[in-house]
Amino acid sequence: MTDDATPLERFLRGIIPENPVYRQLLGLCPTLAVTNNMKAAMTMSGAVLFVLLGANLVVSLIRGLLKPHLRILVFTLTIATFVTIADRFLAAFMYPMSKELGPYVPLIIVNCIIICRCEVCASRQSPAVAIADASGQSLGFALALASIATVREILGSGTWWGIRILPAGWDNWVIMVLPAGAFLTMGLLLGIANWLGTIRSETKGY
Amino acid sequence: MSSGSPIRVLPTPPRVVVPLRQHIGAPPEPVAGPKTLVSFGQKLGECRAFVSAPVHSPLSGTVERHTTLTLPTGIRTVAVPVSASGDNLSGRALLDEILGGDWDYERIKDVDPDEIAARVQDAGIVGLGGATFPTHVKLISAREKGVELLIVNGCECEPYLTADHRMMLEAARAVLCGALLAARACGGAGIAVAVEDNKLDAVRALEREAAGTGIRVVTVKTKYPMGGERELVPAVTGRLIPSGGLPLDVGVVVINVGTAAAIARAVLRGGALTHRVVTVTGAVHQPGNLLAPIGAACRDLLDFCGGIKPDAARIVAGGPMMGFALADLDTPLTKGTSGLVVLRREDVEREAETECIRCARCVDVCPTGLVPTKIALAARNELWDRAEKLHASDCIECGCCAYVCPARIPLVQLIKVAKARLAEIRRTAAERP
Amino acid sequence: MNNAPGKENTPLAQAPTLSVGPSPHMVSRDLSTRRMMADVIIALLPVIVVSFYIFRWFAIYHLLLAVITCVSVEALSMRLLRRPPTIQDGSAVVTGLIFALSLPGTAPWYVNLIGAAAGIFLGKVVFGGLGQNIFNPAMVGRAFVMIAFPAAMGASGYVSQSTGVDILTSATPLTALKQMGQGTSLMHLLMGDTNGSLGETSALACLVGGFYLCARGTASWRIPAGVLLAVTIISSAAYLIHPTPHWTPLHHLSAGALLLGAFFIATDPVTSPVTRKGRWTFGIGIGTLVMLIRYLSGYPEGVMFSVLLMNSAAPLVDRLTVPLPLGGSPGKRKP
Amino acid sequence: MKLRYISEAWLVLLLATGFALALAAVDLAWKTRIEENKRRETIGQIPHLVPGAVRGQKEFVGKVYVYRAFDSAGRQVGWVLPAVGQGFADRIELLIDLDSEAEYITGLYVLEQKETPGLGANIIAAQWRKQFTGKPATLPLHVSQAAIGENEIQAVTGATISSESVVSIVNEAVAGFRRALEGWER
Amino acid sequence: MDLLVTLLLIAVGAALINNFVLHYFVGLCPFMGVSRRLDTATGMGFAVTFVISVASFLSWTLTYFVLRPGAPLTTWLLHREVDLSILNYIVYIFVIASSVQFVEMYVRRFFPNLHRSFGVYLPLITTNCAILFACLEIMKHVSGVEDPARVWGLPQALTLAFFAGIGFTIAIVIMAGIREQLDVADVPRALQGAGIAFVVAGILAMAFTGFTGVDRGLEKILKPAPSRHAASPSARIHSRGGEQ
Repeated sequence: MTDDATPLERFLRGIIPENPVYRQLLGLCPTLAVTNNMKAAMTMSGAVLFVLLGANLVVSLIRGLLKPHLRILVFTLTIATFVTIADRFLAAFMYPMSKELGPYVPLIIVNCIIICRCEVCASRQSPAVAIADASGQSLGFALALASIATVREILGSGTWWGIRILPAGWDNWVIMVLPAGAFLTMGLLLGIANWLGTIRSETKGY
Repeated sequence: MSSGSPIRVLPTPPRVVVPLRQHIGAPPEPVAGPKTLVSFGQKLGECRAFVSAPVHSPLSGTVERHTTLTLPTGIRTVAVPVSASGDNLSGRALLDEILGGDWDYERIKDVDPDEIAARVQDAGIVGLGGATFPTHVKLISAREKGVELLIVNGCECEPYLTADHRMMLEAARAVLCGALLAARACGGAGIAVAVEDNKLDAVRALEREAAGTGIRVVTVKTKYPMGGERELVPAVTGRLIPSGGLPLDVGVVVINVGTAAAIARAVLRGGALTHRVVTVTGAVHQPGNLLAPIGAACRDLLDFCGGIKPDAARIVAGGPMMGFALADLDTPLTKGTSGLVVLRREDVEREAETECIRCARCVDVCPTGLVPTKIALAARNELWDRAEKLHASDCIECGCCAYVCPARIPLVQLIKVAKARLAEIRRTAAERP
Repeated sequence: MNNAPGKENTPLAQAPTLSVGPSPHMVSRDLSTRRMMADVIIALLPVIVVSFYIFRWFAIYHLLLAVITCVSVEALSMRLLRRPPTIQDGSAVVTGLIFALSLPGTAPWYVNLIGAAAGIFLGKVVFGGLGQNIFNPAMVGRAFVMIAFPAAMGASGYVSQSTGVDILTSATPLTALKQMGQGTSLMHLLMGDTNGSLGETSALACLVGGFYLCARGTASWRIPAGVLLAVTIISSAAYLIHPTPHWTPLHHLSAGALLLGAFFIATDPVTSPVTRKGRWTFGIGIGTLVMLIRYLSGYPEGVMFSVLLMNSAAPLVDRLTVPLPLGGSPGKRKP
Repeated sequence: MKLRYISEAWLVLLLATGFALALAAVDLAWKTRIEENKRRETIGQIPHLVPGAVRGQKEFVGKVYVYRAFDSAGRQVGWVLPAVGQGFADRIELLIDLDSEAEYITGLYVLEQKETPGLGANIIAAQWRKQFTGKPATLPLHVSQAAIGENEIQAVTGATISSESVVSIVNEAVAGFRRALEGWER
Repeated sequence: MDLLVTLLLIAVGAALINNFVLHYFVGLCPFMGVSRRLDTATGMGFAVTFVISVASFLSWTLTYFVLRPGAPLTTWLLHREVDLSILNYIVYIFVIASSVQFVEMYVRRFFPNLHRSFGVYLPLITTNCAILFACLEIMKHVSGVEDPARVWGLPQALTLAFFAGIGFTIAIVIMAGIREQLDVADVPRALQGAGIAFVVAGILAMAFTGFTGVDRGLEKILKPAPSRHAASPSARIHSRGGEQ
């Protein structure tokens, strides 16, 4: 967690080593709620990318002027504004998707990833670093969502990104598109991630 | 197995090793140095503290160099070896001296109550049921607090043991005499002798002797651990002993039949506690109940009973549920040893421990109403506050839970660990102002 | 133990096979985990026999497939986790049997396979194996496939006894009641000549096995007693308010998976509370939830959900019903 | 003191102003589009649902909220009745189309549902919804296995409850609307 | 009576059927983070219930009177119908932040014991999405609903919020009980902590599926059966005349 990391390092760090979902367990509501198909998951990732970029950039730009006790207030204001813009954009241009995502787009306001990045990184770093950080974290978030959505969409609907990939005889696992399937998939993928992590650290260690 | 065999006297062994610390409380100091001659009933250890008891020589002989040894209970103590020499009572004479002969109820009226406790202390009497708590302390605090009832505990503390049973059959009068004396020392409490309903012959014997004394003989259900105070007092009186409390808290004092007989002997004949009745049973050739000197090697007792059978695998001092396994056959008999149980290989062989499947058999059998499996799990994971919430400290360590456990989990050991740890935590908390 | 110096220290060798161990030095021999599992299997025999009789090859095929799947998934997972094998305790077999008996005969093979695997893996292995699981593995498996394959889990047919080969398509008694208001005669419910999951149709078989289990002490009688008590009270109250002659409280007691659940599923010791009061609470809770689901929810039957819900509450129930030690109020401890 | 507050708050105020402007701009730019999206979903469905209709118009009949469907000549060709009710899993929102006399159901559209995918969710299938077309609005409909009667609807396979939910929502809404219509016109 | 039934249905729906945590995945952070011990979980549950009720009251008031298209207060002030709903999210998040502040102050002042038991969780709640989600659910039923008969009043909003809080409490308390038991279980290492908690939540979600349709069943029992289609054919023809 050194603060003198280059933008590139920041970017890369967000993808795997500090993956917001698997490593930091942040932003769980959308991770579970919108991952029953890839399209929704990727739209959500896009929205998060937009909000995180915007918030990180604004916070980073004004970081020198920020009084500590007003910090959270400013963060919240900024995030809420960007979320509103994202929400309206979806409603205007991707109406069915906006309906599908429903309240989970406004819930980005309280998504811990964004507050956390503003607090940990953007309020201390230059805009370039902040943007790299935001992109890295968003990409990590997107990858996490994609992994869960892939499992859930394939098993639950027999498709991936709407394209049928399992044979027609496949009986969809309805549970996978329901909340229970989301929790179970998340739990097991988290287990696999931890397991891979330990294997990696073991091989590194010796 | 041994309830039908009358009490036999162990012939005076050539040598005894008398541990000084055989009871709960402060250890006595040795008073007979090496090479001194001691006579039967002479003090080997004297105590300064109140909660303590002196130790006496069970035979006449020469004191050898003191040693230290660790008793099966884990207590480490100085022991005084005595080699027998000179005249020692044996056989019938010894039995008569200790249990037999005439016990005159009339003489009790003349005894000063304060005198009783003093004699009891001087005779080194401790709870012979196995708890080994100095009896005089019990009597004195009972008198201070005032008790209504003295219960003579005629329930064997463990399965297989028959020493108390034989005692009640063969020395009923001595037992009742001791009970009357103890009740007098407590300030005139009523007396009930509690006997399990599988010992009706003992009930008859006691009732015969009790005629005209006002002593009640109460039969209770035969169910381990009825010999424990916490079970016995409610069974006899219907009063529950509060958690962490003593029978005294409900106006009751409990003494063992052996203790009662020892009191009678100490007060009426001036004899010290030097012998006790021990059940030797299990895989020995002639199981029986022996009157044996305290300090005699277990080997002597086993040899007297015809030696152990070839399939013997473990010898337990005490009973099979709570007793301690002997690592050494020369371990001396102590005041608290009520039996030697020789277990066969198939008795002690254990299957491997498996996971708890929460079948709750331990909960069903726990006489104290605890949840042993959860305490054990808490102890295993060192979650002491959880063990505390589960009332681990109330466990009486009867072993019922481990006996029934289908997963063969050493529940008692784990709970003992929790108890010890909780006591420690409480102590440190008390020390910190 | 004896570390006294000198000649007191007799070597152990003199006493040929002296072994030292902690107390108690004896254990009750008539019980072990394996024996308990064997008891469950014995108790299930009447149910299994009836299911063979009524569902013929469907029953044989499902029972075999589920047991094989459960055992192999457990064996495989334990190897993957590098833990000692646990097949020999027999619990996977019991899970497989109960899971299969809770399936409708017409369920496709993959439903059985996935459910059995999910039950053992999600219901048991991830918690660390036997004794550690919170939820009844068989019910986890069944709930998984019930939600995943709702269409396949509707019991849609069974083999008629009279003809032996034809598949009779008919609704289960509870579905018929819920959707069409039709009753089923008590005799059918008792003997099991109705449609339903493999093991649930015959109330009589469940009772016989259940009584054996309770008499052996392998299952705590308090749990089924609590379930049946709650169901009786609630269904009687409802019956008094709104009498339905074709569906009496007795029907409620003997239809569906209630008896199978009360005696074989709810009594799974691992996932039920250990305290006496807790077991009553657990049983009554299951009975109440079953009636709630039967009367109100979209599902015709609710034993599986009720068992899972009460499983989840079992740790709480246990915690809230810690018995006071004999004669004790916890606050009154002597210093 | 007050001055200090202002000096500390100027940034917040500035930001707030900036954000407010941005939001105002967003609102101005996309509002009509969003409204159009929403409209298209309900009222915009009318031409597809009611044969011959080209536009719809919001209307209150008594207290019942309904759309009137008009054809290109401006004549009313039907009613579109929004209805909502409890399904198996969650709320089901429907649009029920009636002929202009509110005598027959001319169509059914599922606006929103969260029924079990692959089972109850099949209520959105056109195949199933088509059954409602031509059913009388004067009689309560029933779900049956075979759908023989004039007022019977065959259940979606394996999803009797969802089917029943739809039917009961339809029944209740239609009955309510017809009552309201009667009172309204007198 | 009808209102009471509606409220009952909302309550059952929010607490059991569409449990916030197990069905909507909101409030997951505290559900995962503060469910290790039973007493803290209970404290968190009650704190959330409290705040969610206060925040919903405020947000309903603001939405109903100020923000929604055609809101009475705004119309009265500006003399025309204005749609301020673009400000919804910003308003809600500030409402939540200030209700947390307000609740904290109030509880500290008047119920010091209560404050000791769950005061520490209050600041954490600001970012609890369950609260915002409740506001958004209420918004869905207030703002932009075309049929005035279906616009939620305060009772509906408060019932939803309070019982959503109760549902959250139920879920987190059950979870805490389970996790206390899992403390002594031999969970595979990779799954320890959050992994197993998710699996448990998944099975809980499966179990809660059993409540599906309970609201419908209740409705059937409590609401009188839909009255039969009253209008007779003659009345219909009659009514048709005036229509064209």
